[in-house]
Amino acid sequence: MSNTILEIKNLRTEFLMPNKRHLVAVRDSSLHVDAGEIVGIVGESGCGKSITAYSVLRIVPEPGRITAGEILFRGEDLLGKGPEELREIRGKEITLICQDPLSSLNPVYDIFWHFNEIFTAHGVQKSHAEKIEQIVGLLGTVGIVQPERKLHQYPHQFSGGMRQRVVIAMAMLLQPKLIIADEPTTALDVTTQRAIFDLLGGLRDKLGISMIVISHDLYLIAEQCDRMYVMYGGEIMESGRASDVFNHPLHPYSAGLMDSIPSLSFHQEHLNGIKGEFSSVFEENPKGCCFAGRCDRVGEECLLTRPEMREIEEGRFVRCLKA
Amino acid sequence: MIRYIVRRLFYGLITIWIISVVIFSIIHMLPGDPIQLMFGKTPNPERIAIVRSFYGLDKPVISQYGLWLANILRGNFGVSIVSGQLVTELVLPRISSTLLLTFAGLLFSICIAFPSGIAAAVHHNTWKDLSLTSISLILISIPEFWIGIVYMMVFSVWLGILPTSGYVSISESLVGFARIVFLPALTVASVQAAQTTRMVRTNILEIMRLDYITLMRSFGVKEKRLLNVHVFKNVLIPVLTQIGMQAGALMGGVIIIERVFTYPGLGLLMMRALQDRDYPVLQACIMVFALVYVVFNLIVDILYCVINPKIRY
Amino acid sequence: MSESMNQPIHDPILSIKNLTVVYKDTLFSLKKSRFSRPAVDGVSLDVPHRGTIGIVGESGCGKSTIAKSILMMTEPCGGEILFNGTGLDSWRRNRLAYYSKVQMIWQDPFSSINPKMRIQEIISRPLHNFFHLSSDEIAQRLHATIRKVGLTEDHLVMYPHELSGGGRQRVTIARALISEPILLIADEPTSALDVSIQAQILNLLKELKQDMALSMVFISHNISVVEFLCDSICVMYMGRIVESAPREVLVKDHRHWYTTLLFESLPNGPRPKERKFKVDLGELAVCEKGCSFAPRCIRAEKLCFESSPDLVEIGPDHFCACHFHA
Amino acid sequence: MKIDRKIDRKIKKYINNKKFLIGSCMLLVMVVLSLFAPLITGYGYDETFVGPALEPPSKDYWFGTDRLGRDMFTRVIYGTRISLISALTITSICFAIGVLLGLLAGYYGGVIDMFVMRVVDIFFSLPWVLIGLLVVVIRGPGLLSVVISLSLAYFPSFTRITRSVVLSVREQDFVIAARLTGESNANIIFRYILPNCFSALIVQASIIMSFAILGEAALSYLGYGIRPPEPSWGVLLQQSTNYMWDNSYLVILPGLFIVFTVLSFNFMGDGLRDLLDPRYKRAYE
Repeated sequence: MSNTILEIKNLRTEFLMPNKRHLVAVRDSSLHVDAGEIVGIVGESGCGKSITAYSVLRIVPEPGRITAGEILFRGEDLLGKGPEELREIRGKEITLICQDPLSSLNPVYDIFWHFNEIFTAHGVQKSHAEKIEQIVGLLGTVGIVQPERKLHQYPHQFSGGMRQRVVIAMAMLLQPKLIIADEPTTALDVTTQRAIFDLLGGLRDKLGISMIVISHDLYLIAEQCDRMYVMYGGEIMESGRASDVFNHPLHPYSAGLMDSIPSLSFHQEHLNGIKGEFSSVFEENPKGCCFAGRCDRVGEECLLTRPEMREIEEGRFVRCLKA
Repeated sequence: MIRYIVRRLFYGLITIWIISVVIFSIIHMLPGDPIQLMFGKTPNPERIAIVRSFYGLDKPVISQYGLWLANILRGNFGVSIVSGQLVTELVLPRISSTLLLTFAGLLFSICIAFPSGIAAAVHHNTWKDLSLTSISLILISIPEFWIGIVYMMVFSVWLGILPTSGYVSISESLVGFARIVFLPALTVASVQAAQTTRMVRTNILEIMRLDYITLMRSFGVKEKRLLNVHVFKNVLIPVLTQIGMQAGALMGGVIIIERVFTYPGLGLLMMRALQDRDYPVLQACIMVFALVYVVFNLIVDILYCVINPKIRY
Repeated sequence: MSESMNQPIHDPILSIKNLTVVYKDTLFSLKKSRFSRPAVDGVSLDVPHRGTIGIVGESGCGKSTIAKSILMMTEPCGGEILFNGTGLDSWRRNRLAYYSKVQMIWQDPFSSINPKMRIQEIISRPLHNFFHLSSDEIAQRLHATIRKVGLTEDHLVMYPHELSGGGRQRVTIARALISEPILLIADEPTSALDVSIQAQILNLLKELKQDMALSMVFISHNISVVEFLCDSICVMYMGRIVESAPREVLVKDHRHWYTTLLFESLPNGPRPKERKFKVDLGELAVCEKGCSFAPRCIRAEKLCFESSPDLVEIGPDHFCACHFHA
Repeated sequence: MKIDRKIDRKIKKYINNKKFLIGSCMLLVMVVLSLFAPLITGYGYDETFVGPALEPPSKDYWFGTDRLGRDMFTRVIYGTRISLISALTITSICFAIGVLLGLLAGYYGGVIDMFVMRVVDIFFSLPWVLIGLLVVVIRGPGLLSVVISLSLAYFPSFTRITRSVVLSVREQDFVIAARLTGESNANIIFRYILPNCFSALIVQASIIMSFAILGEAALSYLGYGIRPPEPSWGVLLQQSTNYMWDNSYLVILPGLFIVFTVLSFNFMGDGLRDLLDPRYKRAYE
């Protein structure tokens, strides 16, 4: 496809622990993002969704390492790039929005400084007045009232929602092609979450920026995204158009996830969730499906063969032997 | 910010006040009457009584304390029992020499500690880090007085390039003073630098892991700039606090080092006063040390305010 | 003491009347006091015997303060709380008896149990403190309780760090239930858990509520969770109840604009929905005199900024504090 | 079985930490030396003229002999006893006082906290040499003076650490939960709060051990601490300084011995910090 912005092929990210054990955080995962598309990754904690995002920007925290796969950004492999080339892509072409807005701004510098750092990092030559004008405009767009007065305030003077807006404005500054939002609203209230997503959706419509949105909230991803990926235990379990996955989940994990959330449209007496808990031990080469222990459709073959990603219909993939 | 500094100032004053009470009561609890000591073995009761009232020692304790405190506040620390000189005259020149030594040591240590702490953090888990941390670990395990002696042996005895003792005041000859102060300051700096290096290193590593650094890295800020600008100012906050807290230990080190090098500072004066039971001098020295500590911490607090916007606003 | 313990169960089991809580600045606090706004401002609610009341609201709306007041961890400035017909002031003299009847579950299963104690000790401590039981009886009740919450004997000798979040939350539930309380306060018990674990815990709470004849106050920011578990729901905003109604009524026919906003804000899957609200918070302004929601309300008129609406009954058991609830 | 394996894993964790392993081995050497001092050397520590005076190190006199012909090695390893015992005493006293005050200040807060912290600040602000000096002024030099003055100088660090841990632990839900399960204040302090302070305190204790050794040596060196003929390290160095021009070994070898001992505690402290301090653990989670 010519309009594919980002394509991840068979990514594998491992953590080399001090006791020589390897924890595989992301295994054999492929995903792609088209121009102007919002792609969602949904999964529970420890499923590797954030590490996937960090892998794209190659900022996986120590001692993590990308050990296999390709990350193609507009056809170029990011894994083959040197640190300087990579640095120029970060912040200019691909940007990140972190999970916790309270800790994502440097407490000892003011708001203007944060924006200015991005200008400096990418060698943008502009006069001070021009910079201020652009930043004020941007802050206005993300819904900050009286931005020119806020410019020289410090992060601790802002509420969580406001800080997240500042981060979004920073992510927008150099008009990137792709924004990765890692649980952008988890730490925020419901109404603030709605406001932030209205903002993000609006930006996509206006500027055509592609986005990867990561969340544990299936409803949110289904509502906000065009396509979605469901991750479990470091693997992508299912992918397809958001409405398809939501309305007709193929993988027992996606189905169970769906049943775990109480619905408001009718009152339930019991939630048909998923039994058991995810054990965070990542084996290097697991035998069988990593969901087998919690699956109610599990068969003997599930414990013996590791399922591969299969295309069920066009653009609809599932990693399950039984689907 | 002003609230904060006023509060710290208030705490500092309380500290000084309580120290004054402690010193006063200790000196009054002491066995051995200093006045009697003055007169040796043949006491003359009448003269003792005269001297006693001259020093105000015949009044009730509270009013003695009031008198004493009022005198101190006026800068009058009394007269040395041994030499009969004004205590202020004895103490004042010593203050400057001790302060010069302390700040020379501190400056040395900061100049060594920050680069090496940063280097250790940057090359985290490599041989550079390992050797820097090992050196600093060894240095903090060395007694200050012993490292002073070793320096003296190396530089003065074996190499013979620096004097072992003696004193040249800074106004007489800058070079002469520098030659005198170099070894003591180096000794102060060695231990201090080792501690600060470790502090800088751990704090950098800690802050490097925080979200806001990751975020700025994801925006393409250069690693060097992340370290020198983004991390650095945040590192200063805890490091300054800890340097401030160690001021007491630092001055303790200075006192010993003055003894090792027979450097004519407050510490040496204080020890001599202790030997001679020259209490007015002793009191004055201790008060000056307490004052220096409080002022030192006040400076740290002000710097802290300048760096940390959370307090400034 | 034995009198109050052996009293027949009073209905409503818990009754909060006009509760007001204001947090005072501590004497030497550095911060200047910005808000003198009460954390809880004249809240009244009743928890019927075996009933479950849900309290919904965003952070800082005072819902946790209500939990703290019920558990005597803050001193209310005004109003009173009656448990089983007796005011908390008299219960204060007999805390142990009170806590054996009223227990709590916390939000964060990682910080709400002592990491240095074995699970069996964590769960059985209340028995040691509340009752004089023989060690056999304690062991018996311990085993009965852990079975109820879905833990096994193997868990008993473990330390908390060997358990996952869901397992820990089961431990806190066991600790709360071992003294067989009649009222359980749950302060966001599932918001720190993964969705699949949340479902398990919610099912568990629902079963336990039935089996043990529990009354419950369930506090959450998540309406769908509250809807699943509770019989009636109170919506709080800035320290006040703005709407309260039985579950079905609140879901189908909410009248307060803040409740509407909460429902509108919920992500609802891929079904596109016509939205009444465009949420834009701007800065959260505080309205001094009038309705505290007025600065964010699309229906706000002059009246809303001038006088604060009272909570009035607009249907059977349906209360709403809005000038324009119709 | 299961528990055995758990303990096994715990021991292995400690052995795997190189700093802790090195530190404890070094300390073990020192402890063995001081315990079996009479077996290791044939000389008494105060036996004069076992050899010629001021003899450089040799096969018979490993560290040489001093002015009175006493074997320096014997004196140094007997000095280890004094040093370790006094350091241990000082650390225990500091631990007891410091932790108790820290618990009180942190748990009860308010006026108690204000008062305790002022006192602690004052002891913290006085240089430890000064405290030593004041104690010597009152009760003359000696081992007890060293113990008193260094205890006064170092207990504040325990108080500060305990207090700060208590303040953070106190706000955690499990302490509030404990109150709801009917625990008394004493139970909350000793069963809930104290066990959670321990890891920080153990690290601090090993650091204070090293400080106490250094402090004892320094005070004895200044003549405020242990007096000759007791072979404290400070005393040895004090006596040796006069000979540093011609007999540098008298200064260097005992000094290295001190460094070795202190280093063992610092290594252990660092290792323990890596093992116990939650801030370090987080790096791998």
